[in-house]
Amino acid sequence: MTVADVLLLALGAIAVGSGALVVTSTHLVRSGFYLVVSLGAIAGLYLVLGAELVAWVQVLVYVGAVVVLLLFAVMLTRAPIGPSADLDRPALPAAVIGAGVGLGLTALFVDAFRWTRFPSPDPGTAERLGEQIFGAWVLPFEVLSILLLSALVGAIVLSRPDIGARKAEDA
Amino acid sequence: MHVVIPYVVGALLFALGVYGVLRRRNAILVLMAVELMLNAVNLILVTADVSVRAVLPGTGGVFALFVIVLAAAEVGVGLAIVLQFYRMRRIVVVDEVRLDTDEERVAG
Amino acid sequence: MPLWLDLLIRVAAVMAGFLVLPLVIGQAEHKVMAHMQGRVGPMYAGAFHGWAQLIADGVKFVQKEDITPRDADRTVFRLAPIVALFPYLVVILTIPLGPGLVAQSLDIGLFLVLAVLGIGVVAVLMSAWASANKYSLLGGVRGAAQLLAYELPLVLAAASVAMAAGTLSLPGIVEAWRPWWLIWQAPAAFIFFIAGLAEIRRPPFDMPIADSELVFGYMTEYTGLRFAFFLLAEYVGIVVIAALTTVLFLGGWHGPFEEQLGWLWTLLKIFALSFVIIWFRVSYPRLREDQLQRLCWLILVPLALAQLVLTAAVKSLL
Amino acid sequence: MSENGDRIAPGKGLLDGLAVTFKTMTRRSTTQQYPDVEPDLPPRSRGVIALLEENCTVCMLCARECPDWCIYIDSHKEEVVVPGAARARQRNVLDKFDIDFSLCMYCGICIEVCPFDALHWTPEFEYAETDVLSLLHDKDRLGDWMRTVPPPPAHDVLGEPSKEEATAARKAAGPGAATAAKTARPAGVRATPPTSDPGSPSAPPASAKEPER
Repeated sequence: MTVADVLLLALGAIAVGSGALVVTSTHLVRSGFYLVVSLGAIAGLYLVLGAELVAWVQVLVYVGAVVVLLLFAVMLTRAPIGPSADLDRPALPAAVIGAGVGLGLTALFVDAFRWTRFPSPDPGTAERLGEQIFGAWVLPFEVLSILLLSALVGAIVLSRPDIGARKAEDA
Repeated sequence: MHVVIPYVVGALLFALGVYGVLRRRNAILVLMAVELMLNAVNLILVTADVSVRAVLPGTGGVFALFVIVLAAAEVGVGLAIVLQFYRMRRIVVVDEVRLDTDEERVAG
Repeated sequence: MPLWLDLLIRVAAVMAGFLVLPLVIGQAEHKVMAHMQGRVGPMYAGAFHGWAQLIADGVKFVQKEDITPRDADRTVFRLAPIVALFPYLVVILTIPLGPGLVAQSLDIGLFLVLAVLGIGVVAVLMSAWASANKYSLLGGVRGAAQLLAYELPLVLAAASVAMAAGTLSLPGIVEAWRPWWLIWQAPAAFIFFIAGLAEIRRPPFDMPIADSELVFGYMTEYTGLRFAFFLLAEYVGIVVIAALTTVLFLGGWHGPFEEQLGWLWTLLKIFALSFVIIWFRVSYPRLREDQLQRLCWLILVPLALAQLVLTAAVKSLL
Repeated sequence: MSENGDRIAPGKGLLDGLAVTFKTMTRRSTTQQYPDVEPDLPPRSRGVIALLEENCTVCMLCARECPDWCIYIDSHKEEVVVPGAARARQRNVLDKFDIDFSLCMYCGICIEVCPFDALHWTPEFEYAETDVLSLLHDKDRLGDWMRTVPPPPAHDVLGEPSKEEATAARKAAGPGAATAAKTARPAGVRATPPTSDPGSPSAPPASAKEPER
């Protein structure tokens, strides 16, 4: 057990624990806050794994934007303080499928990697990652930017009632 | 470092995401569970960078970045749909979404 | 020097800066604002022109009753001020004062700074929702919308200067800085400063805490020390935004005798920018919510994109 | 700013705003450091009401006119034997004269209506109490305020002379000169200070402008 291992274990425990709270909490908004903790812990895992840039992008995009959008949506729809009764379906089928997936994947990974050690990667990968993205992966990158643009337009069209209404009148 | 730890963490997070998607009735909570699954995949991609010898080093990180961008787009459009739906029906419960088109015409 | 001593000194220095600079800025705000309004401001605490006013305020805040509303979500409510304060502490770690004078030099420091500043939104939403108060919720939703929107021009403007310097490290950007960048990067500096003002919710961008209509926005229900934490976060925010603008756009420690007096130049520039922030507060009325979003999406974001194009063009010409 | 008609350069309003606040900052502030420095009160400041007891005839006008009914007066009649007179005269003696300053709204009507100048404004204002009942000032306390009443301010040099003064001047000048004196005086006053003006013999000294403290 090295320092990195202890960090991985601790952060992993936080990530999984708060992730479990995300999907089981009966407090609507609180599960959003647990998601923040979980994603933050995953960012910490990225740091330990030497993917510094990915970690900060994770914080910037997920914690700073995605979760805030989710919380925003929760608060715009309904956000009672305290538990809500009607959040869940019966637990059993979901639990069975979830446990199956979890056990299966875990068994797969444990079987594949056992308790082997790998050398820690050297940190500071912003340059390397940049060369990768704009070298080998430049086409997917451009495709992604088009996807982002279309998602932007789509979100605006969906959320602007005036645009939708005009379409409905035309049809 | 023992890479099996982040791998197992990723597997467990993915399982939790699956459980959440199947269990939750609130559309926004379903989206949160989907985020958990995406993050599990990201974690596994980044861990693969350390453990799997690839032709291009750092490919897992690049893929993780791509997935993060995809997730941002997905959440943007998904929440737009959910909010639009809430504006029309005042509910965000996925079980109660009526799929018959007659009602759609009345409400829309 | 052993590692732990080095670490201890760095942490102590950052904590000192974290606690002293906001007090200085806060006192300056009291006095500058007073004189700009034809008053004299605090005069009694500490005998000489009320220099100890903020210390007295601190003592007062500690003595106040710590109230949590009955319907509030207690844990979230109590955590929110700490979450609000935490990102700024991390940011201060990475700000270089002089050549080699930085608590933690990082290869991608700029990225860390921008990412961590984004966490502040979560604190706003936490305090807003957990207060069980409709004014708080309104203020929080406004605040979240504002912070999300202004994050975009902030990041774009920072990207412009990072592109110009060819590095993401904050000391690296200062080293690459040349005086003519003041003109080349002027629009980016302007955008960054304005968006930064909006990020720390300072007037004229204080719509989320608009006290004449929302009581005090998401801080309405807070009392005593927790409220003081929010106030401290606001003043640390001024320091952080002024310091980041200094480091990114005004050349940080560059100035005469920069080898010896670099830290002084940085501090001077930070204080000058803080003065401008206070000056704006006194001079301008609050922007309405729609004007606020319009300014961001119709002026700042296109300007920032144009600046990116300009930066790329000049960079490729050189 | 520039919505209607003439367009100003964009951003000029923003710069003007900054200039205004900056200019104000460089100027000295006019703040009065009140508890340390006594405030410079204007003449006829309405602080508290003083009672000159010997002028009071218990006519009750003040108590009746008071909109808040905050003046309480009690009195009894007394026989005064005047030597040489056929019968003893009756006189009102003041027993109680209270003003409740927790009710008073400082309208000054009581002072205006008093026919014998028994009530006066004084600029003294530091009589706050921790108990609201202590704001009821009795006649001794009201009488005590008399020492803080400033001498009346000098007449406005440009104002019309009072009726009494005008009559006195007319009498002094003799019949026939009445109209001349009335029209000529304001012009003469502008040239000379009021004390040397023969038309106003009762003008107070110049120092009376400053309220005494």
